[in-house]
Amino acid sequence: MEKKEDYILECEGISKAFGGTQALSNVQLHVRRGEVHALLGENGAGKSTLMKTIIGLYKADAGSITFEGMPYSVKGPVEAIAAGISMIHQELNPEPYLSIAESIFLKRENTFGGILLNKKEQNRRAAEILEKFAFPFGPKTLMQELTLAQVQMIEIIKAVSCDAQLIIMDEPTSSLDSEETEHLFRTIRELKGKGVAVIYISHRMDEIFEICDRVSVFRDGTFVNSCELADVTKDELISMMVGRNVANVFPKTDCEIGETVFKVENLTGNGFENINFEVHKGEILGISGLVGSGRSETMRAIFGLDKIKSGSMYLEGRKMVNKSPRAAIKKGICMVNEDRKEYGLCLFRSIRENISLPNLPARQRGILINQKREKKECNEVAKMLTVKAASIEHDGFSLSGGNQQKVVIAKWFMANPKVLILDEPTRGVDVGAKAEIHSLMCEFAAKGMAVIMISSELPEVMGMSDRILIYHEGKLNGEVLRKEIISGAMGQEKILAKEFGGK
Amino acid sequence: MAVKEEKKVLGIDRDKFRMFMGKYGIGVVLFIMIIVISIMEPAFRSAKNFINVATQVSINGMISYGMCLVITTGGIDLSVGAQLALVSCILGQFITNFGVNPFLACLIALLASTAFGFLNGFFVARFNMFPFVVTLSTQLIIRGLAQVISGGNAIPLTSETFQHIYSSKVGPIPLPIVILFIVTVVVYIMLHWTKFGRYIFAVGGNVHAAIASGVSEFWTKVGAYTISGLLAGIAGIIFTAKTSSAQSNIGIGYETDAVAACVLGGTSFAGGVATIPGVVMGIFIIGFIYNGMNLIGIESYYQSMTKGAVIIGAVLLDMVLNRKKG
Amino acid sequence: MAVKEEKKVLGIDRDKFRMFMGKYGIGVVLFIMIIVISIMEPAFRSAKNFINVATQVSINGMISYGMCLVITTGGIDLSVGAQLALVSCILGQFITNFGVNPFLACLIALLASTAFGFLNGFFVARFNMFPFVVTLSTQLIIRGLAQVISGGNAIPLTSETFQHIYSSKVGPIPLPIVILFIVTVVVYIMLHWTKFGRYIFAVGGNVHAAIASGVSEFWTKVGAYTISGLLAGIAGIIFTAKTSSAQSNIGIGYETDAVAACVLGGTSFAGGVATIPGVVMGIFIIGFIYNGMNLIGIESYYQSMTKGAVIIGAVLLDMVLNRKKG
Amino acid sequence: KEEAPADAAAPEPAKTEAPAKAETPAPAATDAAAPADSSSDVVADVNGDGKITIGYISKNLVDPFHAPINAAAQEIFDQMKKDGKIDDWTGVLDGETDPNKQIDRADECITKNCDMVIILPAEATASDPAVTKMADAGIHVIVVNSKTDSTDKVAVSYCGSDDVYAGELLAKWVIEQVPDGGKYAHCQGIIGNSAQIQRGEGLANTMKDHPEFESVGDFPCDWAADKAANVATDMMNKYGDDLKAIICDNDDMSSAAQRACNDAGRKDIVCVGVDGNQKPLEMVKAGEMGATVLQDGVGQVKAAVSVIDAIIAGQPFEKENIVPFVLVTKDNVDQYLK
Ligand SMILES: Nc1ncnc2c1ncn2[C@@H]1O[C@H](COP(=O)(O)OP(=O)(O)OP(=O)(O)O)[C@@H](O)[C@H]1O
Ligand SMILES: Nc1ncnc2c1ncn2[C@@H]1O[C@H](COP(=O)(O)OP(=O)(O)OP(=O)(O)O)[C@@H](O)[C@H]1O
Ligand SMILES: [Mg+2]
Ligand SMILES: [Mg+2]
Repeated sequence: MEKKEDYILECEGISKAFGGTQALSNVQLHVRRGEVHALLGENGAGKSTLMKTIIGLYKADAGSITFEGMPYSVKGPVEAIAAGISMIHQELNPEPYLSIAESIFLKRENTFGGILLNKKEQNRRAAEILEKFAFPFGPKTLMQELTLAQVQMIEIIKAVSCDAQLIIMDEPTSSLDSEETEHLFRTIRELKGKGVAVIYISHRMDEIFEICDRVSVFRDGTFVNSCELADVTKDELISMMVGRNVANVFPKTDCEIGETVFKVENLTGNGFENINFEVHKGEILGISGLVGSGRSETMRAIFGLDKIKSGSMYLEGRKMVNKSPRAAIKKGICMVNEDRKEYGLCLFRSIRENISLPNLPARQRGILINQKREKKECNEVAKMLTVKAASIEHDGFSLSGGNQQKVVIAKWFMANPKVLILDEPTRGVDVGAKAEIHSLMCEFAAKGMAVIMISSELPEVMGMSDRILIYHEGKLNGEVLRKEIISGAMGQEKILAKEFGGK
Repeated sequence: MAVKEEKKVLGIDRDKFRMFMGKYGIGVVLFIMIIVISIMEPAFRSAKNFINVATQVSINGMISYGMCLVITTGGIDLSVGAQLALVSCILGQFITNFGVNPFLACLIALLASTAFGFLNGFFVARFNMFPFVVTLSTQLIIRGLAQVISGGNAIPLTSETFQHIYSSKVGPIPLPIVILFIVTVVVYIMLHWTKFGRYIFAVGGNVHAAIASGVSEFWTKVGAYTISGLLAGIAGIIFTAKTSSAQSNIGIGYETDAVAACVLGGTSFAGGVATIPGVVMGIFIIGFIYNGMNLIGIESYYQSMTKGAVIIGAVLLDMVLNRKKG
Repeated sequence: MAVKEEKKVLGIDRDKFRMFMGKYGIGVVLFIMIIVISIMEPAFRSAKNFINVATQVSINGMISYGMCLVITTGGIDLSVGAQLALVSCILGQFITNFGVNPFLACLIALLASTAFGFLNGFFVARFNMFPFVVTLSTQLIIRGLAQVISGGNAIPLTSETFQHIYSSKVGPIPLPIVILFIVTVVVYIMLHWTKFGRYIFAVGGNVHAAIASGVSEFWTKVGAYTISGLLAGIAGIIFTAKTSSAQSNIGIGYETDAVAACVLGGTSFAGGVATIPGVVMGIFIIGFIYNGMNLIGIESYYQSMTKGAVIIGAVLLDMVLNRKKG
Repeated sequence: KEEAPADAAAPEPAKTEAPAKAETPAPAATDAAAPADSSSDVVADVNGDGKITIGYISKNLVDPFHAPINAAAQEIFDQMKKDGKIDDWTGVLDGETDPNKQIDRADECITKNCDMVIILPAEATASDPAVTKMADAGIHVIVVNSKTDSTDKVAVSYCGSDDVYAGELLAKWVIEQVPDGGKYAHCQGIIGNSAQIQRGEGLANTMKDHPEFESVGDFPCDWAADKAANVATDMMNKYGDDLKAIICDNDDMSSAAQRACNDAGRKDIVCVGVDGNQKPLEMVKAGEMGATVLQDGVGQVKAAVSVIDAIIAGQPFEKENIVPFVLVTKDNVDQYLK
């Protein structure tokens, strides 16, 4: 074993329980100075919990932490930051009404004599940092004006600007596109050069291998192993995480592609223009593009969440208008939103109620809900999608992110739609679950549904789609067929080039 | 997976316990209260007194159910007290001054209060205004209307038929209790056993998620406020039958007792969480506070303090018992 | 990136426009109001009347600033009306009955109201209870305390020194206006130019984000409620000096006018959004509603309706003017 | 403080003949305008703007007791304006039962250059600044319904009654009806309110000389009828037949309490309160309630108007017009029922 002095952070025997859920039991984590340390584990393995314990948001039930060779205990983030640890949180948390500068320097304000705010100086400093990151907005812009990805960037900027010795990044790239991710990686390398340690949590294996030096793996709240990344293969890591082998993350099955189910013509709205495409029975249509290219906007508009300016939609040959999601669902178009927290779940209601919410009309006896049937069917669906919860009567709140995502998918699975739109269906979902969700998508397609999947992860789009549409700045910029990918005619680079506007 | 199975067993047990406490934690408070008052005051224990309290709480009960629905959608209805006044004045005007049949008059009054409930919901849902602001304003408007209708006067209601709404009995049970019971059952079924109830929970829990699941925010909210208006109307009828006088200055501050009952019953101001059995207990706790204080004979200057302390104490105790946000 | 750059320019423009409307949209409402009342009633236009209104609004003004801070943290303080009564009764007891120096008595009274403000904050922040519930309960407790202190009696305050708090003038300006002005400036600086103000916005905007950034939710909330208590205390002193009488039944329902002023001033019930200049305008709109209605001589029974309609109308208009949730 | 009951004793003999006189309260007041205590040097147009403007600050607009008073004032002053007797009046200003608001309304009366103002104070002490403020501005203030602390000093006239005396009347009625004594409950108005304090004082003063009566408690009912009804049922439960009377600070409460008693088959319980609202009067008429204590509010405001008339005409007027409380029973109820 290495000498103790090598470590900047040592966590020993940490345990933490929430009510009856043992989120962490006797885990350890050792991080060296100047390294990027990956933390891997399934959804709900306890990664975020350990990180929140380190920065003092949770208090561990047992265990000790040593930071820079000194016993370390903090009451909250302020003390953690003062000690030299900052964190990018998994669940994006913008302060909607603060400006970018105010947000970055929250709790570290520039002041005159410690009392009055020096807004000018603060804005100047913020502008400087933003420029360094080539951020497209000024320091006075309100956070609520930013897109998810931009908020994520601000979170990164904020954590990096703290001059911390250790930066915790909990799934920082879950809503970034490849360009922005590259930007982040450049920053991480810079930090590394300065001797800053980074704990990097992600479910994207490729990233882990690209940027990280060492890895620790958690499973079900316990510590599994810790090793140099150079010494392991992807499959070994996955089996450590999941405790079994995941044969194939992209278990795409080919099924018969039938007649056109859904078609849009010249669809124009906020963020997209002149979109034309059709999707067939049994087809998985992948949609790729940079963040902010208007993919989500298109789908939101189709689903009735946003307004359409012009253009028309046809479902099974009949023209239709969706004024609201309600109308869309009635006609058989369903959508899993990218923003799980905002559009996915009622966190304080039970899993059962969440799953059955859009499916109640069909499960009534007279005017009453047939609760027996509801319970039975929800249980079946939850089991099928391997939602990890003690019972479906638990609140959505108590689930890990990946499991929440499964619940959201479960409700549409139950609805059995004609067209299922999935916007970033595997964001923040672990490999095992990812594979499960992917095979579910194939099952949907096999049942004759038309599946539309938006994803910012190129391997996912390429691995799962029968056909890929590529967006660039609100317009369609090309179409790629599965056979072109399989034959190798269309590689990752070519698709990327199209995303950037090339031909 | 073995671990999961284990947790599941344990989980269900804990689950059951939590559900029990969640539903009945406040029941413990209620129980303690009954015991304490019983010891301090023997007259409290009689069946007669319980019937008495049940009759007394019928007015606040109606209002509380409506309030519970509205709070569960994430709102609040401050106009209920004024609704009592409006209903009362309409009844007085129609029955006494125009000689309209009492039942018809009740129908008209209920229509009016329901319409104002609808209006509340409409403003809240259509314009996305804050419920506190909307219902604060409609409170003033509704009470103003009551004043205009009554000219500020008290109109005596001498119709025997009408007075019987409060004083007649079904067997040994006074009619207001019967009405309260029926409304309780209906609201219980509505909230816990129908689509509409689920939608209320969903809209209150996470309005965007509800919309994205095909729930109509507009109709759910409008529905909740309209029902609140209707129930306030029924409460107004009982109130008017009880005092047999129609005037515009009644019901001032009645929304607070209703809110208190809801909160004691575990209704979350954040929306999305409520149970009708809980609210029933909340209603009775409020009823017992008044009844108990009167019977024990707490000095009048201390009554207000006692009430405040009991409410905050009960909420705290309930929180401790089932560790939730109160 | 070209598109984004463009947006930036546009964005900042839109930003500035929105900030202008956000701050001054309600100003348009105020302006229209002044014009309309001026036309209808010449007496309204006099400088004397404006000084008059400014003096009148000083009480509601103090309360509104405290309310604004509390609402901005995402809460509400329903206890302010009762705080007036408590302060009044303490003053009466100490000055008239114990013969204590008026300034000392004021200090004691302020201490008491501040302590109760602290208590509100403590319960809200420490136990994570709903502000509506906590302050509803403390409202009852505080008023009860006022009743106990005063024994339910009205205590006349004959001390000239004390009465001067309301009646003396600095040059041509009555002292309450001077106090209101000072408090306005202090609160403005506190909310918009200090760290504490920033934390209030942060906690109200997104409490989790604030905590993750290291802002103390506890001290921010406790601070806001404590200041609300202190300001309610000052309002109570002015009130008592104005009426030169100490009694426990004053200030009932005063929280609603304060809430109305805040909301008119663009304070969001969702928390995290408020401006003090906006609240100043809200305070004056409420003042002009009362003053204007009485000067114009709106038929008495329509006054309540008018007030309700003006509030909801102004909020709607403001929303239309700057398209936000009201 | 000590004079209050003594003062109250004074109108008492006058009161005994009140039922006879009370049919025409307004003329009674004008009658009184002749004698000694008058001051004829009062000028009507105080501020010398050549106009006579009258102010009217109500106690509130919502209380059924005050509604007819306000309505009467509205009618009279509209008529006077039409007749050219006065140039303008403020309309009914809403005092909201709040001394603070009444002081604000006083400011507005000053702003509007009122020459004479009628005010119905919400509180004895707290509303006093409204009276003194206007008096300081030279306005002739006529205080109606109940006195403020410096009414005697600065108001040109007072037209009203004495709440302490009303409390005594309540007690006396009960003592008369229940000669053997027994237990009684007292339903209070909003605690701290002058009317509540003074009526309670009169009640306590009288009852303290009657040891055969035992109070089972004062219950804060905020003037609300249904709360009084709840107290009635609670007390019947607790004390059963021992409960003999429920005395209320107003008769909205007493009529509701009596209803609750009657419904419970306890017609024998004597419920009585102050005001003379329509509902209680009808109950008295129907024999459902024994009595109520009528306060002739409209008479009070009419007396105030006659003071204004006198000032305008430059005639002498009475500095104090006591419009007595009247105990209304089945015998005289017809005079007051609308
Ligand atoms: N505040 C909480 N209350 C109750 N249970 C919690 C809470 N936070 C986390 N948990 C539980 O603790 C366990 C670990 O959760 P955690 O968020 O640390 O997982 P994770 O490894 O970060 O997963 P993901 O990859 O999905 O983010 C989960 O079972 C989760 O349900
Ligand atoms: N609320 C908003 N206000 C202003 N502009 C917005 C808003 N939401 C999105 N946009 C803009 O609309 C465009 C399309 O964004 P959209 O979210 O559809 O992109 P996307 O391709 O779905 O990317 P993502 O991977 O983030 O989902 C972007 O230029 C974005 O900046
Ligand atoms: Mg996590
Ligand atoms: Mg998107």
